Amino acid sequence: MFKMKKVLNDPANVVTEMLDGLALASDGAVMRLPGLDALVRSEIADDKVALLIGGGSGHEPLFHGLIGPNLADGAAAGGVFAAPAPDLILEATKAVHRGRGVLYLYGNYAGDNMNFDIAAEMAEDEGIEVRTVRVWDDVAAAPPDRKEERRGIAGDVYMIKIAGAAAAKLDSLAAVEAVAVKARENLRSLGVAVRAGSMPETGKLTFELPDDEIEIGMGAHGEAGVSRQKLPQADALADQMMEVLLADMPLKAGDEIALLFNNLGATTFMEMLIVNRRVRAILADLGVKVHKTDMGAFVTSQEMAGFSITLLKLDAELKGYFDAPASCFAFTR
Amino acid sequence: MFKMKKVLNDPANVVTEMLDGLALASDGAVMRLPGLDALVRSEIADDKVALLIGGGSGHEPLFHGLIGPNLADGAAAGGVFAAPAPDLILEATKAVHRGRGVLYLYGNYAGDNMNFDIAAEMAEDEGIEVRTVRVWDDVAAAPPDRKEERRGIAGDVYMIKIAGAAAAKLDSLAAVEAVAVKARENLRSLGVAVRAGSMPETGKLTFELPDDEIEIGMGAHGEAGVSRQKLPQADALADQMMEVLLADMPLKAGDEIALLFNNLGATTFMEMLIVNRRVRAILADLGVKVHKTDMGAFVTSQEMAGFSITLLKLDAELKGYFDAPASCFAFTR
Amino acid sequence: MLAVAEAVIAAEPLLTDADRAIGDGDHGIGMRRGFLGVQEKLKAETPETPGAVLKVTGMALLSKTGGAAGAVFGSFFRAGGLALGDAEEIDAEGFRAFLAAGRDTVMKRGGAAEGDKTMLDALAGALSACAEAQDLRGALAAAAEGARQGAEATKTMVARFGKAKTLGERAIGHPDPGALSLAIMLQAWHESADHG
Amino acid sequence: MLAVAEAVIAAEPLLTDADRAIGDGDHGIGMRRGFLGVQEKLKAETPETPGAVLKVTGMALLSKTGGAAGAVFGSFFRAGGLALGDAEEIDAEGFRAFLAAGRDTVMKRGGAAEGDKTMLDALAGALSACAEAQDLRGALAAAAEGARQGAEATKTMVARFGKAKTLGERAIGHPDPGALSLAIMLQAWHESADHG
Ligand SMILES: Nc1ncnc2c1ncn2[C@@H]1O[C@H](COP(=O)(O)OP(=O)(O)O)[C@@H](O)[C@H]1O
Ligand SMILES: Nc1ncnc2c1ncn2[C@@H]1O[C@H](COP(=O)(O)OP(=O)(O)O)[C@@H](O)[C@H]1O
Ligand SMILES: [Mg+2]
Ligand SMILES: [Mg+2]
Ligand SMILES: [Mg+2]
Ligand SMILES: [Mg+2]
Repeated sequence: MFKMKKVLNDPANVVTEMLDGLALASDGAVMRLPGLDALVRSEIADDKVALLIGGGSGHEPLFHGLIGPNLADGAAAGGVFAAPAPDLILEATKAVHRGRGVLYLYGNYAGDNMNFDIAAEMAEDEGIEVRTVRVWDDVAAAPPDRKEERRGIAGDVYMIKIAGAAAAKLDSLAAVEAVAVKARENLRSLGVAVRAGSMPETGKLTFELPDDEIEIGMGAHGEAGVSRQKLPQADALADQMMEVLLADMPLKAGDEIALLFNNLGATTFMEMLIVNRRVRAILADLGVKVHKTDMGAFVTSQEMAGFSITLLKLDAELKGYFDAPASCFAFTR
Repeated sequence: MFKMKKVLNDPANVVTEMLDGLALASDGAVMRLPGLDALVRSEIADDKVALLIGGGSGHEPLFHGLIGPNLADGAAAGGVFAAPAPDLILEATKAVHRGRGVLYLYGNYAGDNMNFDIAAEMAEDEGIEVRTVRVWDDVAAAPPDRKEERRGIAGDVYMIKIAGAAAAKLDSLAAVEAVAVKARENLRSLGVAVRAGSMPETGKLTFELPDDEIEIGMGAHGEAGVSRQKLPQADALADQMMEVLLADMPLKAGDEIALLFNNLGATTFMEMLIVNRRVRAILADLGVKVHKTDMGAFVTSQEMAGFSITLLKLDAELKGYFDAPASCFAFTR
Repeated sequence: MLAVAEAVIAAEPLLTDADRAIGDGDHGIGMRRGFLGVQEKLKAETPETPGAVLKVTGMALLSKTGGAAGAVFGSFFRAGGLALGDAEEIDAEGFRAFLAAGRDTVMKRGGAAEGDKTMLDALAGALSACAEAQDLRGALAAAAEGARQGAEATKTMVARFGKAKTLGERAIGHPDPGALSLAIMLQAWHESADHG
Repeated sequence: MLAVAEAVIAAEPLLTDADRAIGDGDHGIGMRRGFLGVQEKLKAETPETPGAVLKVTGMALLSKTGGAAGAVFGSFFRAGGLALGDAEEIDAEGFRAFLAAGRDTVMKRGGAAEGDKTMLDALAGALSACAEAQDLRGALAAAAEGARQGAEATKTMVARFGKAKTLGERAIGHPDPGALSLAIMLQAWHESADHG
């Protein structure tokens, strides 16, 4: 039986050890809640609206690598690919709360929804106001009229960037929530899977994909996408992906976007750059302006090969939050 | 015969298309020299000492992704894993030269050395002063008394960061060269190979490594390292790697370093973070202070799995250049 | 309950493989983590009444499992245990009340219903199979068999919740991992009641 | 020279595999790119003298091949061609002068010497084998055979330059890819001179 070769200690401790390594890599900016699989900023301003994110581990640098100024205040880390438990989320909630309420921002998966909802009820019982924004940017997961059934994928990064900047600036939880909801309405992603990643605990691959096929729209955990097909050329793939994205969120001349290429793990920059060349030709034809391009491994699925394209339509308000300086393990702006 | 699945167009055009995609992703900061496989900054200050880097392609985001303010002024890109040709380097030299001379900074490989040397002679013939600093940070490649036989690996990133900041600040080529040489003296790296990457043109793996073995010190192109062994636990591997590094550059209490974990391609953040946990314990025991930790895919070898640890010992002068703000495709500081 | 924990922990590879086929391959790992927590808690706390045992089980699952399964099975046992109040024993009636209360809570929490290819299908099979049972042993035997059939029936279903949702027709032929888990739990409970 | 280009281009997989064994697996790709450039340049420019043909070949290799091979073979042909001046024909003497001048330049450029497991070993084999030849045909035949043996002999050597350097003992048993390339070039030149 195939077992992925990986540099680990006891597979049962991967999450805890990884969080220790992450806190150390922050050189003081972030700390682990003692004994718990949660990270929080070492200094959180008084009176600020708090932003708490979280989800299953194994997608590093998401979520726990996105904590910092103008980003998240804390993150609750579940087991690999498993939503964090409610009591952990509750402890993280208490640790980041500064009297102005806490926004929960996370990917829209059954497990995360249920666990964060239970935690929110527990937090309300303790007098902490909580609001929730679920990220659902993956256009492959459901048709436009059932957006709330879509998964959260790479768009998490832009959502955290914008909600984090809003939470640092605005004084009310409702106002921060409104900004996040607006960002979500202007956000679309579509991914493509090339090779499977593996579960660190078992070394087993998370899905099967023939040696000469890819799957457009496959989720980060191997959830089925919109089309499995023979490996196409990069330009043809770019055309296909952009067609699906633009059908879901039409763009017109003069629109301005941020463009994110997210590497699921083992895809090369070379491949994504070659795809970017075509994507930019398509956008240029439409007269769409690209305000900023981000490319890298932000939301991974272990050593899975594949990538996604995310489009975020910007207006003046969103652009302000998008451009706000920020620094965390995953990136600096 | 195994062929790596990759999203490309015509494999013969990978470098050119990749550079186009990179220039586009810079949103105006960087441009391609018309018809040539070289990128340069769109705006280079008059009278500045120029920094030109380069080497084989396929290691993205190195080199061509490290062009920007306080970084390189331009980069000449060879074919995949092949040094750029002299006439290309010469054209890039002319494009970045602003009257104060050009520093060539690149990894110490036979091919790069010969091609850049030929270009330097051609440039001198045209009246452009050139100095050369070759990066040789890989302690696995030769013993300490034959440092000039060592390869340049992830340390390229720190060298470019420091030389780039020095070239933006100092007025003489010799002074910039001296800073780069000083940085090189304080720089050591050691890598470990876990799985092979592939040549984009052929899809063939660059080396063979049994399913349960790793190789400490293997080069980014599969060059042999210091020890091939069964997959150890993360902590044992960290101990072994740090022992080799610290034997080569002893550190004592009070020393301050920058610490770089470079992903060769398909290694997960989870693995590197778990290794970091142990590395920090070792450094803490020694009383060594970590000024900054960087972790990510900076010098890759396509989808090769493996990573390296780089230590850069800082003094006040180097720290100033190290901390200078910078932005490029690969990172922002 | 300790026997149930043993059985679920032992079934880890089977559950993980089922989740690999139509989910993300972590179901066995999560259930194992959760029931190791249950074992620890029950050994430390030794609750007195059946309701209390089930409640402690639910709390441990909720806090240790994570994922959809943690919320689902945690809520299930916790709410089901609460429904038993502080009765000293469970009879057939009590057992049915436990299953029904658990089902209602899971449905409320996750929004799924029978036929959506979740553990609720095994639960529905269990509930209807034990409707006529007179005593606990009979109810357990019937429920275990009903859950098995309910889990089997999920093979023919298209998932509407959880990570298998977008698989659509492709999920057909594969059983739901959570439904398998429930069937294993009830089977282990039934066997330990028969033998102990 | 066009025949040489054909032969090297056709040998791409063989050269790449040799480089995969002890280098980075790109030698065939680079040589192919370089000699495609040579073909193009020679068709466009049609230089008149043998020296000019070799010089153009060197320039094309230098600018198109990249890698160590581009600098090495580019310098080799360019310097070797220069050594022929504007002679109308090459004789055995001229051929030896070409090889010797190329060798000197490569040694100066890269710092390697005979025995370091590079193309210089094939070159040394070629030079000593054709030392006594009286005419170009004889010199080419002897040099081709000498280069083949020289390349063969690199199997027993430990590399001191290029990417195979750190392989140490492990490189033993594998021929040097650049040495193979030179042998293929001289063999093709010899055959085309015999048949054309
Ligand atoms: N909304 C829901 N209602 C009831 N059961 C659910 C729901 N969502 C998921 N489940 C159950 O949880 C199981 C998946 O558990 P697990 O793999 O541990 O979590 P995850 O889906 O987060 O990886 C499914 O097989 C299904 O039985
Ligand atoms: N210093 C040198 N002197 C002579 N030949 C050399 C030298 N370094 C490398 N070579 C030749 O170049 C060949 C490798 O070429 P190639 O694979 O194209 O370049 P790279 O090593 O840059 O990948 C070697 O097999 C060797 O024959
Ligand atoms: Mg999961
Ligand atoms: Mg090479
Ligand atoms: Mg699962
Ligand atoms: Mg090579």
